[in-house]
Amino acid sequence: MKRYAWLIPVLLLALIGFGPPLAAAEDVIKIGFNIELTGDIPDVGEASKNAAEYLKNQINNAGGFDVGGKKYKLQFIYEDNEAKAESAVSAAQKLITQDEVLAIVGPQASKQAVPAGEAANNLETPMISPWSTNPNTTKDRPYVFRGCFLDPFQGPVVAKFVTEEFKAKKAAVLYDIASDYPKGLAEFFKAAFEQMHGAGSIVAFETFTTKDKDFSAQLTKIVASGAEILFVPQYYNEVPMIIKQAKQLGWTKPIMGADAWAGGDLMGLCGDDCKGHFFPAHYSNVGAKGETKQFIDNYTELYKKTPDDVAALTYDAIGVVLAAIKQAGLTGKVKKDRTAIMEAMGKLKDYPGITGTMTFKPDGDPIKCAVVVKINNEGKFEFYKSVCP
Amino acid sequence: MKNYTKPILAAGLWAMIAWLFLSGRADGYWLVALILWGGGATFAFYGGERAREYGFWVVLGTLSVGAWWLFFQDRRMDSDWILCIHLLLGAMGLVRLFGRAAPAWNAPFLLAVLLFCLVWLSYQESINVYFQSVLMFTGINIIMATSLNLVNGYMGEFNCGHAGPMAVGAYVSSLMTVALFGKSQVFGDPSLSPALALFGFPFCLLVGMAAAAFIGFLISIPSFKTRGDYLAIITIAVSYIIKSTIENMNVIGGARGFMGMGQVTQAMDKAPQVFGLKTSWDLPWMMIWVFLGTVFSVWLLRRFVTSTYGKGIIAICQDEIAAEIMSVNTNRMKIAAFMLSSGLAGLAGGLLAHAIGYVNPSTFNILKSTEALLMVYLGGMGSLSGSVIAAVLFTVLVDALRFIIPILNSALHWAHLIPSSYEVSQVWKWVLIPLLLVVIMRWRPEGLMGNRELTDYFPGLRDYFRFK
Amino acid sequence: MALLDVKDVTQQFGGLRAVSSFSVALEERELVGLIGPNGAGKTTIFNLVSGFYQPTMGTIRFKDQPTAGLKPNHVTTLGVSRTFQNIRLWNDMTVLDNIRVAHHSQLSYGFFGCSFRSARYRDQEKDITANAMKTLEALDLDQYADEFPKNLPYGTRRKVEIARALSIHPRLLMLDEPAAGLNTADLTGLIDLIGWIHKEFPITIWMIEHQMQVVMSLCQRIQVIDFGATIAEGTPTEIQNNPAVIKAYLGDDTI
Amino acid sequence: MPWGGALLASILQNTLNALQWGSFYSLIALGYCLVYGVLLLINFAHGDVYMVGAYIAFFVATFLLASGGLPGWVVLAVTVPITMVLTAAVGVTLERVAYRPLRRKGAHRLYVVVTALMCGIILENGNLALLGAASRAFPELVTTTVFSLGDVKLTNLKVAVIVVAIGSFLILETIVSRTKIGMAMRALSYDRFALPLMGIPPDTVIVFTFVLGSSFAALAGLLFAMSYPVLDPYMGAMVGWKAFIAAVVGGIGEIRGAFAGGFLLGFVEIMVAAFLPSTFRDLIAFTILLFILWMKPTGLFGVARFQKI
Repeated sequence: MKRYAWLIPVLLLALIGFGPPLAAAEDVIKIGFNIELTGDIPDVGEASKNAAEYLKNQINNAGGFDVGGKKYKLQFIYEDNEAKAESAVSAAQKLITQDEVLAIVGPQASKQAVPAGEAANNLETPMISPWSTNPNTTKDRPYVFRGCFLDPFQGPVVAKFVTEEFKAKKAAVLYDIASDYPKGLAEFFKAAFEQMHGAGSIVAFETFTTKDKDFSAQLTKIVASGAEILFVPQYYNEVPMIIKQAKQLGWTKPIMGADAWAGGDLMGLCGDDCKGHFFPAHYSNVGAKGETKQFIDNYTELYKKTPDDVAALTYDAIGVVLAAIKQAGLTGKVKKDRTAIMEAMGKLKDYPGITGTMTFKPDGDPIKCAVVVKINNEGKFEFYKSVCP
Repeated sequence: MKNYTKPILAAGLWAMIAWLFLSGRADGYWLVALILWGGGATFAFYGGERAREYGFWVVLGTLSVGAWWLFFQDRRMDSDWILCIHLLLGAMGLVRLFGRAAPAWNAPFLLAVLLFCLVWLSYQESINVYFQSVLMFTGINIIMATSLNLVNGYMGEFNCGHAGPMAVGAYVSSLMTVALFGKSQVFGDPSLSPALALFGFPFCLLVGMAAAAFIGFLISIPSFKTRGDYLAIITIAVSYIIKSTIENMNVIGGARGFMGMGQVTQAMDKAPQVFGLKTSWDLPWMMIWVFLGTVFSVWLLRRFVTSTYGKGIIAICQDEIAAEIMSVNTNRMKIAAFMLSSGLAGLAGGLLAHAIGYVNPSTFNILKSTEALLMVYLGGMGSLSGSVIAAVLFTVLVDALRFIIPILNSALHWAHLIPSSYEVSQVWKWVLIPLLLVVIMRWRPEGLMGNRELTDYFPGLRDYFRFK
Repeated sequence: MALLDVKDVTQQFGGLRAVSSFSVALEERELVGLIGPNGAGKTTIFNLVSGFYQPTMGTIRFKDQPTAGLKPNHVTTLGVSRTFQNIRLWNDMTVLDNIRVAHHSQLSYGFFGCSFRSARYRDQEKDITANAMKTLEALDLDQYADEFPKNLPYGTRRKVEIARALSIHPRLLMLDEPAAGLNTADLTGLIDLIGWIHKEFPITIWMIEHQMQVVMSLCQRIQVIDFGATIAEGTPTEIQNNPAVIKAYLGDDTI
Repeated sequence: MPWGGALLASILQNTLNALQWGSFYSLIALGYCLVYGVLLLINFAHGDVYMVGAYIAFFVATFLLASGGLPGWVVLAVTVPITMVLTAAVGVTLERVAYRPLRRKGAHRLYVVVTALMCGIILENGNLALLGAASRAFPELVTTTVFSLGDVKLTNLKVAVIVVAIGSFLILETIVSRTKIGMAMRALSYDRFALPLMGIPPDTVIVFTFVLGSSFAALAGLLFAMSYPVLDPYMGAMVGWKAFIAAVVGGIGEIRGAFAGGFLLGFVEIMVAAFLPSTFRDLIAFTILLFILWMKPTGLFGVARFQKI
């Protein structure tokens, strides 16, 4: 009988080939999510999913999304990219060719967003990354957009802010060399700061590697360097350790963060140590008004935590996609619709998002303001200053 | 078992034919063909010795000829899948009938038909881009696992830094293709016409392989003195050093990664224009290269380990002192094994970089090496077919769980086995896969295949491919 | 000119002097025994000759060529072959493969030869296989060609190891305790086998052995060592009556 | 550039940093080394056992803080033994469920190693799947006090970590070299088959080894959580690999080797980051380790086992 054992896989293969084609429901808008549910930064994936679920339930409970007088139900498909570049590509390809989504939201981190953008652009599907600040994500890719400001914008914002606010002339930077986002931001900050104060004004430019926990050697160097300000463009889960260790090694001067500080539960991890420091953010969740406040309140009630930047940006990114769909209309032909959505998205003017109004530049980046927030004594991110390009 | 397999297989076959007919997927001609096929199969199942030997294959062979004829006549195809399955079965039948005349050509012939089927199906978009990428990752994982098996299985060392040479191969070949055929910030305009990309690509892969093989050479030098766990550390350290070096090279993107290979793979489509043949063919070239690379790797490794020369490393594994005293030049064999293994890892890396269109040093972290280790030991140390099977199983499983976990989640919710507030997420994938391996290890502590090959378990397969 | 000429060889392992100024000269086609109590340094001498250790002092010449600095596989190529005290076959390779791999240093095709299956590759593989089968047939082992050594009885494994050593046509065959672990019936077979090999092949045999029956009935000349140094040398009968040998084996009862 | 007194202060400060950082490597490396010494098994799950230890400590400590209103130091004193016992149970479970069946079936050593690797991944992702993605902050049980000696800063925690690491080493060294069960452990590593013939049940010895290794991993996890108070499921992976490297560089299977190797790795990493461009830290650190292994192929304290021919 073993002679015919090969027949079993052949038959299975045949069955796959003859399998029923996926029934395409008529009145559904499919949007794919290529997000980091596992891997290094699972919080980020979770926040994106929460925001998306919130928005989906809101619209679907109200009867659906209205395009050209017809109500469509939203269907969101969440794919995990394991925070890996190659998984992000195959997740994007699966969403586009297998699930036939109209547009993709995510990936969030640049390491995944850059390669996934390539795949989406090649397959002519609009993709919007809510949180990726690396210029390469959208560069030369008409189909790829982003929902936030860029590192080349954020770096100078920080440099300008520390100069004006703390009168700092010497700065130190501590960043993760093995990660795309901190490295890029550290370099943009360095360039901007040195332009203002001359070469050598960055007195310590120290690095570590992803998943490191001990920064004492670098911090010892920074403390001894005489810097007036420490810039830490790191993710929320590394910041508390850096700040604690800096304090233990005798650092008393201000610490400046980056937008990734707000990517997770920073205050829950950091406690009192983080209070009084500043960082640029996409929005501030204290003192918000109108739709922003409504979103924050509902989200907090639903998931028992305040929405971070990722959640707010994802919410906006989906909003942008939906606005573009509304403008472009739907023909039912996926390929044609995708191109129409892409074109509509590029033409979007002053979209009123909860993180500010957005207009896309031709390369798919939005013109957006940054907010510098201060962590106040209650551990809330308080609006401090708004910086617009 | 023996009594039930035949009826089940036959029933399955007929059910499929009936379903094809009822669902209107098979028109008149194909219905006749399918009934002949099913009849032949049933005949072969229940016929006597002679029928089993020939009848089945004669029917399939005729069918296959018919399929080919139709294909070239008027392309009357209801489904590309039917065509391809017939082609494959027909090819197997032909090999079975006439293959003994020139056994060396059986495997190449079957592989050529398989490649044709894959290309045809992708060209017709019967398999979509996602499925194609899964196929490519499967091929790349096969190269990765089989090449690691040479050192970890056949030579019995514990190399846990296989991602290191992969990274080198990936970067070197990507830098070359982009410099030669693509526009980039680093190199500016292409130095050769992008139309030549198709022909230049294998050359670039070879250079990447050579660079990775050089890393293998460096690792092999300490292996003269150092063995076992100490050597394991050396391999880990080398892969860390490689990763860290790339991260520090800002010119090629550092931690930000390097890209631009996408335009090169797209440029390959324009290749026929070089001969003045303007075609509109959009062949999945990357898939073809991955397929060829996979076949090349397994072929090369198989030839190596079946020759007396290559068996020297098996001797080193089983008794190094005896090998040394009984005439094996152990140092030279270690160099050969490490260079071959790393070189093929470099090939896998180069293909991966071009299949994704992007490389990043953290893709080649310790987790990548762990995946390679998983595949080798799941398949069995010293079994090439074991590594191939394990690589296919692993890759397919990783992507199949994308579909299975949501189903599992709704099933569990439906049965109220888990609270409604908890969702079974994709995280469980990385619990289930290692768990499966642990369970398989309990069941077969020597891996799926042990150190034997597929043909040892199924001698009938020797009709289709031989390894020697 | 002696085939193997070992002169004043000393081997030092840290503070331990395993072999001290040991000398021997083996002529062509001799059958010589090397005996001594446990730990006397016999196997160390074999390891020195086969190139596994480099002597601290002294010279070893084989076919009038110094072997200092040569790796073991090189020494094997010169024509020195050996067996081991505790059988060292490659257990997961068939008997035939075991013998084929022993031809490793004679291969002239390299990596590319084996990947492209060059003409030289095919010729050599054919020659090697033919030669291996011939050796197996000569030793009446051909029915085990496709077996794994781990599945064979102990006596047969010994024989396979001797076949492996013999297959590469050595000039000097060193047998390290070939009779260890054999039962009486196997022992007679072994004595016949070694005698037959010595008669049939143009070969010098040098043998370490504890079984006096084997040594006395086979060897033309016996050398006795203790603590790494030669204490007696001569024909079997001379050795049997040598008081120094008796002292080394049975202890000094005068103390 | 720091010169003179500043340089001295910087060296002293970094030495202290390195001692603290090396302590963690040492504590984890000791666990690798114990299991390796007895079973010749690289227990790759060890780094994750240590992560589990940190999480258990977190849950025990928060529970005690929430329920009793006890002062911090009492909570700490109660948490330490509970964590050690619970983590030891995890370690022993791994041994019983995953490794022992393989050993009984006579699997190749490397299959057990790969099984251990898989168990580590299961622990990491199982934690992520069950407890969710959010990182956790370890409660501050003892107020951190910063002592200043000139420019050199020292905290009570730092001192405690270093003292505990050295103490653990001394305890383990005594257990292995002076006690009866330690003798059995060493005997087992030499001959697994002779031990039962001497009337010692090998499984008891193995379980004891895992208890010992896992409970010290728990101690390391607890101290780590106190020093670097952000817990995430992957925290053990990287530290685990590096501690394994440290154990091997020290000479795997040798308690002294693991201890010295851990501190060595800590020193190399910190000093490279402190006095050379920190960008090249991994590069230089691993090159130094490679060089050490090149000079001494069996590690600092390892002895090549003589193979009789």
